[in-house]
Amino acid sequence: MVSTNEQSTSKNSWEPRIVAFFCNWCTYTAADLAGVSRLRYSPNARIIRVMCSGRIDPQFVLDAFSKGADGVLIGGCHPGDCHYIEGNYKALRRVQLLKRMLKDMGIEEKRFRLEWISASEGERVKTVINEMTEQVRELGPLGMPERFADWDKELDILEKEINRKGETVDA
Amino acid sequence: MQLPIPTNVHSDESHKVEDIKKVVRRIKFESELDHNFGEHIAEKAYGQKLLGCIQCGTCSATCPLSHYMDYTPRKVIAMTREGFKEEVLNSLTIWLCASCYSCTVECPRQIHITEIMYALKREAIQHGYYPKRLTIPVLAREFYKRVLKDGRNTESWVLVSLYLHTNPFAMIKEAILGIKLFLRGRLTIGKERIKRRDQLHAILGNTKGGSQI
Amino acid sequence: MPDKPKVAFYWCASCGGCEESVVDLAENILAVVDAVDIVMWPVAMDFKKKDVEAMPDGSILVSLINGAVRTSEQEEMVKLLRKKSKLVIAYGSCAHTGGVPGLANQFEREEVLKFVYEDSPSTVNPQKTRPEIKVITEEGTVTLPKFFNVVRALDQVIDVDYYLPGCPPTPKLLKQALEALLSGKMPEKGTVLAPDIALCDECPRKDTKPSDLKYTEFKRPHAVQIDPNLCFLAQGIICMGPATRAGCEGVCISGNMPCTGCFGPTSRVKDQGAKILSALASQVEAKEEKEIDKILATIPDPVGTFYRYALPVSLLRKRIK
Amino acid sequence: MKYLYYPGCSLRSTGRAYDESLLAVSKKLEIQLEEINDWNCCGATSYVSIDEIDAFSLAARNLALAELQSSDEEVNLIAPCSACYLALLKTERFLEEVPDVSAKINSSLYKAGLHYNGRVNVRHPIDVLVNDYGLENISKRIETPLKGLKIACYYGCQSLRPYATFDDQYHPMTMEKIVEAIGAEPIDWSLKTRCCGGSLTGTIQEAGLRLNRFLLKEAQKSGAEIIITCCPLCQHNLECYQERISRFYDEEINIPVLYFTQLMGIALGLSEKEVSMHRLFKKPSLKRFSQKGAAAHAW
Amino acid sequence: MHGNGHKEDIRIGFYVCHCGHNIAGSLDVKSVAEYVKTLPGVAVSRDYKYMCSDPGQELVQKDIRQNKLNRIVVASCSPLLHEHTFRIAVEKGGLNPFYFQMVNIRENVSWVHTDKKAATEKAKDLARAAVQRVFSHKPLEPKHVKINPDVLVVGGGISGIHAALTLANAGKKVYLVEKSPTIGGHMAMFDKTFPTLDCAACILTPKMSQVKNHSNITLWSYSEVTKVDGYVGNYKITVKRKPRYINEELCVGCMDCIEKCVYKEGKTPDEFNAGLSKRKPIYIPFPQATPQVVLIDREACIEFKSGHCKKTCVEACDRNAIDFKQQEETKEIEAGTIILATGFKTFDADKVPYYGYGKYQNVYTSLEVERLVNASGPTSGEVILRNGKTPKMIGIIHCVGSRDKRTNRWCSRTCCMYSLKLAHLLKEHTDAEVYNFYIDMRTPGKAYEEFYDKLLEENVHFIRGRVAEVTDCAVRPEEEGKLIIRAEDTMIGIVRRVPVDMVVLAVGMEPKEDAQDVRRMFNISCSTEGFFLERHPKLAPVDTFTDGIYIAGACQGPKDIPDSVAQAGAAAAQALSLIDRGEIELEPNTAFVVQEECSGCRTCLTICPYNAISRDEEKQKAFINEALCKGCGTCVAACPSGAIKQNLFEDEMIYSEINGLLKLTSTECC
Repeated sequence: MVSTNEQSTSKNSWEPRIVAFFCNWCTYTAADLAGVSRLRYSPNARIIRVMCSGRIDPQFVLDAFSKGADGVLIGGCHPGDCHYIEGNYKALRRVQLLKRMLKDMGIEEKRFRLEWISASEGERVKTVINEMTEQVRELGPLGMPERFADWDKELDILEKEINRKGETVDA
Repeated sequence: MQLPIPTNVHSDESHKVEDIKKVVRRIKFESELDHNFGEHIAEKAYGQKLLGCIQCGTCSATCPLSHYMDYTPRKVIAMTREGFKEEVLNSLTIWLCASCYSCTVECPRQIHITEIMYALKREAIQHGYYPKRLTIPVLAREFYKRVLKDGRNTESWVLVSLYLHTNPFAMIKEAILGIKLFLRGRLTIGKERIKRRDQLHAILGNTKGGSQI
Repeated sequence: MPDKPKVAFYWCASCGGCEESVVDLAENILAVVDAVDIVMWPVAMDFKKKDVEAMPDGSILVSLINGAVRTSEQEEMVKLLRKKSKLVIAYGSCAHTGGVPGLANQFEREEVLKFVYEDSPSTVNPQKTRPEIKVITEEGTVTLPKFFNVVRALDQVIDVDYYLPGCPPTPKLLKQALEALLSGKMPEKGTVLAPDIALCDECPRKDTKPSDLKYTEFKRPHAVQIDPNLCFLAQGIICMGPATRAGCEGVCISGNMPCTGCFGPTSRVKDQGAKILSALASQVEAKEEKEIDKILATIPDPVGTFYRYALPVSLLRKRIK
Repeated sequence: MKYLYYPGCSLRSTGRAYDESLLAVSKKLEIQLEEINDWNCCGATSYVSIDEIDAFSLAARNLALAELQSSDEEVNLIAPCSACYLALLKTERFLEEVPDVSAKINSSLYKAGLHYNGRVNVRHPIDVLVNDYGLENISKRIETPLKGLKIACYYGCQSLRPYATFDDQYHPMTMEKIVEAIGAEPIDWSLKTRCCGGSLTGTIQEAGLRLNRFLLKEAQKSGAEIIITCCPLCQHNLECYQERISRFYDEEINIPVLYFTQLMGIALGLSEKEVSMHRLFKKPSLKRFSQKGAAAHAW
Repeated sequence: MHGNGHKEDIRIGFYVCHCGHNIAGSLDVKSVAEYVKTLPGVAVSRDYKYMCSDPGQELVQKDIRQNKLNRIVVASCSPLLHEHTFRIAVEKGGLNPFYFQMVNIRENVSWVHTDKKAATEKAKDLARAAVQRVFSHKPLEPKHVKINPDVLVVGGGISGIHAALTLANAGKKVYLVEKSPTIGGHMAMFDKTFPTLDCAACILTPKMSQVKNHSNITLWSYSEVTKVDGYVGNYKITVKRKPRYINEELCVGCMDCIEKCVYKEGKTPDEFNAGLSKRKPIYIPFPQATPQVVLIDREACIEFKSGHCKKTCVEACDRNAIDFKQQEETKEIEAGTIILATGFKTFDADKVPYYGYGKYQNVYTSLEVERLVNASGPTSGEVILRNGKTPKMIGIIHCVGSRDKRTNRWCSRTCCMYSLKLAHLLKEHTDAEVYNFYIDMRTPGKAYEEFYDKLLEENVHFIRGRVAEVTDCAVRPEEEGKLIIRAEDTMIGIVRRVPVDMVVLAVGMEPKEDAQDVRRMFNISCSTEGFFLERHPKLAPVDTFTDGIYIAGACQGPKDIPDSVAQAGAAAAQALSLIDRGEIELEPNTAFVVQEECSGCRTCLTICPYNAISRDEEKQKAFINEALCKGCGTCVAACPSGAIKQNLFEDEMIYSEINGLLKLTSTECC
């Protein structure tokens, strides 16, 4: 369950890691447009393409956080514009409830964001990613994997104590 | 109708007439330009849009004072962008801007031209370019000093020092108007002052702008 | 009784209901008692830790452990039993997914202790006395186990072979498990010993759920007159059935109460709460953010509702500070 | 209705009539104006020409003082002078939108033991009268309808540009609506937001006078009997140089220039003295209305 | 680092593309390739100059055979661009094409980041995610659907007409639906066309009558599409046919009824004449209108307003074509492909009050002037102003509602040329002095610059400067009674005031009012300006993101007639190529229910937007009809027990992507 990062992240070299789920038809296309337009934005978001924002399972969001994401961004078509009629509304409903739940679990609101970005809004991709990177940077690392490891330290104390006792006896 | 010759315009105009008669070599070498000037001003005036000027001339055409300017506002933008720092900061244009904001709201590229003019004025003061006897900057300066001292502007005092510094003779002409205003209670002799001038002095002069005048 | 396989029962952070369920095997318990040699059962028999310690490693066929792990003593005991047992079965919701005690993962240890010893309405403790971990008296030193900050399911502390879900597991499932065990026909390691399909499959009200259900409001069971024959969700009452493993045979439903999710999710689901959230929210009848929020606001406690039994094994495990 | 009031320097000298008439009208309409204690100059246009942060800080001190003086969640601050209105409004904007400027202003304020939270809402009196008080309510209180009086409304620059919040930048109509509400007749003319030259009348007079001449001529041509304005500098320029313009250009220019509040006051039944008509160079001829006004007054 | 022992023997080939300097210039492709080589399951990892080139594709195929690769990952551009290319390459190499995953390190990385180190890191993360993802890829068969050969063309302007004729001539059945009572669009209103100055009607009307008479074209004018269902190859379209109150079959367009209408004079502004003249309640838009059928304007007709008209029109019609009881009709048609040619609207000059349109009567829009100079127009081609005079000085203001961030920021592309044309025509008609006020003169077309030359030689004035204001405030005696145009002559650097008798506003082109509704209905996108968005600005200019729907003409962006016609031809060709192929391959990204895992909770039934999920009442489980499923995956995300899976987007694949992105190797997950 506990995972370690391949590259240890020291505090000062820390960079926010944002997992972005973009729908194929609007936001992913907008990200392509941002590319074609050579807009420059911060390299902290990693995009996962899904066909529709309606495909995004709240489990994906939680999984990303638990695996070390500092922020999760969902991008879908504007209301009324969904390529699949209403997938984005389903995403919106889930997100609204998930936001509440994340708040209850102590995760800052700004770490999780839903944005409607249409295929033509390359500029918006840039703005949103830049904005979110900065907001998350301000919040600092969420570091769930590190927290898990930290929490589990209380478990091994006993074992260590027993082992230590054994050692002294042996000695 | 023949217009009266402006009495108190800084008389650069006469030079110009001569300039035209003289054979003057006009050329600009790249090395004479300040290539950072455009971006520098764009940043100052919160107007990255300055760089997006398409030279359409709407600003000049809408400006109530462009007829008096040595360079039209459009030219000032072009020259700023291209680094004609000397010419821009020496120009009359920036001081003639009356801050009416017409150009700003009419500009199809939404360039904050008025703010750019302000930025250029400040730049001119900072670099010592401003024409020391031109009435407009002197008025600004006297106003600045008055407020720095008292916290409020007493119009009579500002005007008196303006004329003293520029054209004392004009004061005589204006005196009649002054008396009329005075009789109607519209000019005061006493100075308006605020109480907490200490606060004022804490607030002002934290940046170096004012120290240049 | 050297031939009989050895069996141990142990309880950790639990309510005792699981122990009760073993007794609920009724007459079948005699057969069990006959067939096995119980070497540890704190609730019913007087065996000591040292008795277990004295046994060779792996000499116990199976340990059935219920309850979540919350203290260092529990940790110590389950680790001991793990060492001595061939198989460990996490018995009941608390051992399986953390259970109701796992809801304490919404709070820090200090918050829990403060509430229990100082703030709870039934507490009178003006001196704010707290139990000491170590008390030295004339008779000797008395110690209390360490109270962990995090509540854990059993497999977050030791390796677990099988899971018997439920709060508590039904006698039927226990009987099936024991029979399989004794006959040596156990499935692949890590299996949850209940059907891998959601509860709706065996729900007596299955046919009463409409195919075009949309939610305009969620109601709480105590606040409404519940129709005893209609799907709970169709009545706007949150039922965890669609996101909960079957096997209980719908006992709560038969008692006219909605499923609260004690059997945990199916094997395909990582996070039970997230899944029911997704299913319910998808069907909310609103498109405007404000309208959606208004409907969702009728779920007063999403974490407590969706993770009633599974917070410690959820993807986030615990509320962060 | 209660508002904080920032008169500004001009209203204490050349624009005294504006100050006095606005206060009189407000009193009549039961709008309470509470002057900010120890307010200072807004910085106007001159300050920004010299030092931007100083200019903003000057204006920000007034905003901070306003906040100190009111516990309302939203502090409505009336600034009648166009230059003050813009300077305060612009400061508010920059504080909100330009983080590095905002940081500098805040640190200046801090040095003076002040702090600004962003609670102030800078308002123009026209905005307050039309949008808060309401034209209907104004009409109801009219005692001397100025029927048939033809008025050119002149807005000048800075009350609307560049941050017009209460009216259209190109074709403002709020002052016209007030004129209608007091029974008079606004004339349509296209120069109501054209610049009067501001302080150019004092610095480069030829330019300043020409601009004013254009405005005055056009207003006269459109049939206006009176020009009303909402800015002390505009009023000063349009009124005080008429004689000089007539002389320079050898043409007849003669039209009273009032503050809109003075005209409102008359319609509301205030006396000429109460709205400071005596401070004008050229009093409008309102005799034809006075009978009715007097009667109403006596009543 | 090893793990996956439980999986089949996975051998991944990884390729990172330089894309010339496009990728290699901004990130270290070599280090990406080297890094990926160390990942579990990766058998081959290479970098190559252009992966999409033939040698690049052959490299993959050779590796598949020689190195026994069974998964391929290519890191290059956007999958929206080349996923298909590489899938074919993989298939040619002998692998199922869906054992492939693409990593977008161009649009998502090299083109948007400047920090080379960070870009390289990001590329590695994305590559790792894909490498881990392909472990769970499965072989799939693409879905095939048949293409209905019938085509729907929406919009009967020059683009729609041309597309419809091209298709009909190729033997396809075409439905042409036009909103207004006649086809012809804006072009029918124009007098001459630039740069050749041939008469618009002369070249357009023959095409209009061809449409009417073509046996393969069904023309429905005065009709609107109200609903679109189905998918590529099988669209079902609902068309509303508005009542004309005239039986279209019976009317021969003799116009006797118009003559006999109780209104002796028209009272309603004539749309076709841009409001410069009035028409009667019963009317035909213009003499060559197609279909040549009159119609009654319900809003203006006395019979409809009061019910007490003498109905002289009915008496006049000897074919009994007038039918006051005609009702709106709803028609359903089926078509495999759709071409949208819905056109544009001109900028509303009221939005720029400083030019005085509506305030000064002699300020005209260019469209009005088109009618004014047209021999069939309201003044029979004589340029007479609203004040009854002939102008002696005319100012044409360019870029009205174009190149202005406050209105429309784009260049409308046609205004410079049509302004030149109007300048020529106005000068020809009136011999007036004509002033063009322009910002930049844009004449980039065949024989366009030559036309500009001609105008210069005709001594038309060109003042480079955007007009600030049109006013009637005179400051000089000669300005009295004129409209004064104020602009800076930027070439000279001086502000000028030009008094004129007539102002022409060269209004720009903008999206039609209902463009947003139309695009929603057809499920396509709009660009920021509101014009329909093409699939690729260069390589797929008439395709949209919805298969089988094409766009032509000014609905895609401002365009002149030659460009519109060219695009209409291209759209027709795209449709034809699909029709003649007969079928189309669809992404097999459909969802399916694992029967033994489904509890029959019905959550998915309520969610599917396509009604693709039904309940098998016998088994009491959900079942997805693959033919109806469009692959959005909403049901997958909602299934509370994880019993629904989506091909190509299985939970496991996404989880492994998340792991990969967050620098976790597959062994570390779960």
